[in-house]
Amino acid sequence: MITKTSFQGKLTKTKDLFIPFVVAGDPTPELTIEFALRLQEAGADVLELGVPYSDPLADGPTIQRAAKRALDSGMSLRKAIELVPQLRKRGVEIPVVIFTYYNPVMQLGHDEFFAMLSENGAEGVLVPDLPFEESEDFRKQAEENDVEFISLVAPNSDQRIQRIAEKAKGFLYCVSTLGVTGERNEMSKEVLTFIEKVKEYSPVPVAVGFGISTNEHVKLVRGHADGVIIGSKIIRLIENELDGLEKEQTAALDRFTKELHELVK
Amino acid sequence: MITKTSFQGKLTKTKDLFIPFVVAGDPTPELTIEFALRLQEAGADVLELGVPYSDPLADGPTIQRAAKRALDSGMSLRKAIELVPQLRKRGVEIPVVIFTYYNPVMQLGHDEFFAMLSENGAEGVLVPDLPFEESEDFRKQAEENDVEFISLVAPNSDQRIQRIAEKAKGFLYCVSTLGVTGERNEMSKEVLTFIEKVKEYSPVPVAVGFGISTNEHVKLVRGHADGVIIGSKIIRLIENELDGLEKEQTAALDRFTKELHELVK
Amino acid sequence: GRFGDFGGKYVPETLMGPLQELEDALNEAMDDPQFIEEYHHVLEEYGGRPTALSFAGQLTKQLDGAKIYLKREDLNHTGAHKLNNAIGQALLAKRMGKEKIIAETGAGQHGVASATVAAKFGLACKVFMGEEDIRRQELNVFRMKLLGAEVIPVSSGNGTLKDATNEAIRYWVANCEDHFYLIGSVVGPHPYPKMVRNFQRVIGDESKRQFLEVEDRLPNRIYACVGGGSNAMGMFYPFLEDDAELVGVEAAGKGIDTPEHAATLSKGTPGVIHGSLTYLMQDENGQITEPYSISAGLDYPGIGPEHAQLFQSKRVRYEAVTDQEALDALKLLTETEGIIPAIESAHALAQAFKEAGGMDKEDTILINLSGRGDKDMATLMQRLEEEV
Amino acid sequence: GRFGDFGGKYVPETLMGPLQELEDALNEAMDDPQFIEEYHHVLEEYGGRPTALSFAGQLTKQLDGAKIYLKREDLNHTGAHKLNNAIGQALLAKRMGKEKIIAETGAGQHGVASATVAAKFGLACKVFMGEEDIRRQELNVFRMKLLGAEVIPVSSGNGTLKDATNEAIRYWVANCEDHFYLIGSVVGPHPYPKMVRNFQRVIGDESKRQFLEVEDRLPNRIYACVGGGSNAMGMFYPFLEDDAELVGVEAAGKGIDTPEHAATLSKGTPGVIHGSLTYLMQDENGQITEPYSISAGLDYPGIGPEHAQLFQSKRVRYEAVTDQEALDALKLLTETEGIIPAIESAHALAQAFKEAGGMDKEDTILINLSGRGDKDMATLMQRLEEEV
Repeated sequence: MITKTSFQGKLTKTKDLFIPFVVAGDPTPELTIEFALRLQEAGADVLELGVPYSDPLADGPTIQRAAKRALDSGMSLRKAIELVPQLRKRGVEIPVVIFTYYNPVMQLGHDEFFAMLSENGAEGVLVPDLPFEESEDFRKQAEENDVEFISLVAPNSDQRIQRIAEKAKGFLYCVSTLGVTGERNEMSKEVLTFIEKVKEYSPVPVAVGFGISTNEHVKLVRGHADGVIIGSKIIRLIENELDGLEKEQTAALDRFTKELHELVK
Repeated sequence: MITKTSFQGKLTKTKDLFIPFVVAGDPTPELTIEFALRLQEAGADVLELGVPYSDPLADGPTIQRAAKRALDSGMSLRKAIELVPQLRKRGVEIPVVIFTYYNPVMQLGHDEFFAMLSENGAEGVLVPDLPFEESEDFRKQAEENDVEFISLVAPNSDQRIQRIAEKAKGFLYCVSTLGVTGERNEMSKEVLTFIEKVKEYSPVPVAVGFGISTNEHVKLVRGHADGVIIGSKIIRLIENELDGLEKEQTAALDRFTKELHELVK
Repeated sequence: GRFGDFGGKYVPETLMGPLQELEDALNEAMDDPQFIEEYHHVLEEYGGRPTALSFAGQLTKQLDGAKIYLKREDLNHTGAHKLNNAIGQALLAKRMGKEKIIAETGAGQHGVASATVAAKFGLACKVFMGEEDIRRQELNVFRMKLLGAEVIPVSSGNGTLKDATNEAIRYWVANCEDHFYLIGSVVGPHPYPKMVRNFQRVIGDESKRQFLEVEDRLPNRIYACVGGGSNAMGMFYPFLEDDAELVGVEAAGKGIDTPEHAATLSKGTPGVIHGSLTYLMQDENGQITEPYSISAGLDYPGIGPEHAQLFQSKRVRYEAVTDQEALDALKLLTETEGIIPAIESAHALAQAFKEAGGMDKEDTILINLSGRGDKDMATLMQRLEEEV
Repeated sequence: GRFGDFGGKYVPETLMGPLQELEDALNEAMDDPQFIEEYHHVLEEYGGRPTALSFAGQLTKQLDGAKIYLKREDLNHTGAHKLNNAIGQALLAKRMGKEKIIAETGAGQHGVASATVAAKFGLACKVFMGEEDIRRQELNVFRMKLLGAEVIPVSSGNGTLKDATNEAIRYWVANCEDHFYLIGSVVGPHPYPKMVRNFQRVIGDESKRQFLEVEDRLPNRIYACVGGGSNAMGMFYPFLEDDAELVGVEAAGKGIDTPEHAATLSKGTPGVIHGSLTYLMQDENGQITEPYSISAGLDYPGIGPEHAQLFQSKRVRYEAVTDQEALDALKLLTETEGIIPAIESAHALAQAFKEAGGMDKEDTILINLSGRGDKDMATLMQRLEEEV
């Protein structure tokens, strides 16, 4: 079904995608760049760059903590977008998706927002609280600006799945389970049926996120979906090194990389 | 108007009556006898022997305190009546009026109560919360037992004054002022008009009580009424000697006597 | 001024005049349709009447017996039936030209009701309250002050309701010319018990009408708690001539076989308290004793003289319920119906709950929910914190 | 799902299904006369409606201007208008077959209302409450537990209402299949603002009928306080097509020129909060900021989207009143009318009192007294103890 490349041609793969999520500025903007490099090294195909928000409705405690650390470091939507050229400069080549709640975008203004994305070279955008029905104008503007607007479908999206999937751009974010982001012990079997259904309609790769936190999960999902999105687990790996990062950065980053490889091997 | 002697013939005087009030058992039964003797010595014509009560509605703080001391010393209605023969034995010859709230009398029973009065030789009874309208049977029984039932009239008794006064026995207790018992600085001039009115109807001496606390009050009232009733002030004189009574009883009693003479001279 | 052997005016002579004045004014007022209309108007427009009659469906199901209805006096302004009476007496005070009212209070509910009507009708208000109660009921003291009332601490006796009442009466004796004494229950000298009952019978009158509307018959049994007894008299009075079985519930405190209870009819004897001949708790010398109940509103050593008569004539059955039984009933009502009752009212509930299961499913029970439990939260937290 | 530019469903995809399910069920229910009848039956038989419309005679006299009437939502069971909505949603939850409800609460009033209806209708109830609020509102926490609800402490953010709401939404996302989220105000994603307004419009509908009965005309001005804005929407909605001037009163806290206020319309800007596009308090980066008001019920950084529309269209005038002005108004009402209002409601009073004197004596004012002040006693004691 997958017919075309995306992200301004930068994503050519349509299988076995690894899409990690980090929060810009967690714990500092500089370290976000380091993590991005390690993630790319570990095979990341797209980077979700999260913008920290005061009221992250869709996120569990792990990402809430990361957002708090990032806000404390002074991060904002504007600064997160401006981090993209710095990522490029340091060698991050994979497409970057700006992940942000809607309110900061609204305050910036749609025009300014898309102008900034273009100017700074971000290839995609994901707004977790801007569902299909509320996003028509926004999607149009994204398309006009050649920015991929990432849509989400959930197990209870029901008859809306087709509608959402058919219009998907970049990749389709398949929420594996009801609930907020966060690690989970079990992946339900039903999620596989759900993925199959989504794939029927999606013109773009179907990536699965929410709760993917072990190598077993990764392997299970890979067998059915076109990609995995990993957020909370990666943030937890970062969190584990927070002390280390202050003392011996390289060693800490190496430990992070090792754990990361274990996760996505 | 005053036509007959009363209190089983023991009160022959009908003018210049001095009627003190003490609480039986304040601070001890033994001392009550001592005080009674001193009062008689100072010219008392009738002794009001108060029975301490838990809820003395008509009394101010001074008599409330006395009642508490007396209750603490184990006093009761029965014991108060039984104190009368002891008073006699020690030389108290003036008529004794048992002053008691109604509830203890009710618990003892009217028959038993009057039998005890007769047996112990108390000549009168005053029940401050048994007004004229509630006391018909009780008054009848008092009369049958040759016990003087002391009635009260107040400045606001209005048209009831005549009715009450006409049936008065022993002496008529004229409440000088609205309020509970207790010392007061001023005696109102209106009280004198009120006394005159009461005297018109009363077949027995009219004595004035409530608030009489200085020699000036005493002299003022004497000029118009047939007698004065002094309660709180006397209890206060006792109260002043409470410490002294424990250490040097005779000296304390002498001080009490001296003050008493000043009061009623 | 009598209910059979009970009632009367056992007061100092100085109060006989004011009581007569009150009685005359009361009789005149109760015969004046305009007064009655104003009284009902204020109850409705200000107090929130009629109060609801609620069917307790979940509770009925759980107890699996008679159908249980609740008369919702907790929905009155200020949270209890006390306001009905306070409104009536305040209107009467105004009619009599008295610009100052005095009131006694124990836990503070009647004090708050009195301070409320005083504010509403522009009257000065002094509330007598025992020092011990002031300490225990800090919030209600503040509430009264906020309403503009002066709270007079009473240190005599044990500093509780009985003493506050004594002191209020004493103050009234001295100031009866321009003060109206607003008694909070069906106690005190005539005409208070009758007056307060008449200002509370709106509870029973309304209940009767509402019950007939819903059930097209009268309840088989009616329960009300009894301290002084005003909510019970108000509820029972309009049903006295009917077939309904009436049950008054006293506070058994820690048990009527212990010294710590307030079960005046169950364990007391006739005597005189606060100007009225009735049942009371006293020792062998006729000294009034201090009652005990977890409920500050039932913690009174006397009882309205009309209850004494209804007890003697057996028209009303009186039962006693312990602290623990009342608390259990409070919890049950809260969990099944979402209504936190006053601990006073929970006594009536407890007795009804004991009996409901043994009754036929076609039978009906009416319980007077005399007040809401908000005022009891501190007590409940202390007693129930570990259980919830 | 829009009120002009405002409203909408700005929620994670996972909630779109549940919101549609809710909307379908709601539409069906509101078209079902039996549902409407049951809702009104419970409001009356259980909640105590209709609430009184009280003429504030003493107050009118003192302010010497327009005639002041109070809509007495304080007389509702549990003490505020919150119950109207909780009853409506609980009935809907039952109709949808959801046996578990969740609710957010700040000061605890909506939590208590939710726990109350949960008990009444036999539903399980989880109340999300910020840790800081739990500490400040110990009594309401206990009350909810007594009613059988589980209180879930929320430590994210500052541990206040905003965070409790976030957490309730998050919990709902994960448990939407068998849980009904009972939102306490006219906020949140569509259809909540409309649903809650419809469950609260009984305030305005009743007021209109009652006012016409008494005055044979409509009020010139109507005041209501606005936090999330449910009591105001409920009051205003039936009057939107009429001539009455409508005034919504926000909390100016320590002053709208200080950073400590909760005047969302006066000082906020459009944005998205809790799933709805509306006015809110935020910084230049679009991060939501923490509001402040002495009143825990007005202490919310957003406002119902319908208010945003009414603000934009100027159909409603919005004013802001400081803590101190609200406290002064609270005292004045208490002293003149014997009604201690909630501090929330005192904001509406304060604005009305400012304006009443300047109005014609033939003019009339209607103020929505959204709740009673009992819950605020601790705050009032702290602030007013020295003054009373």
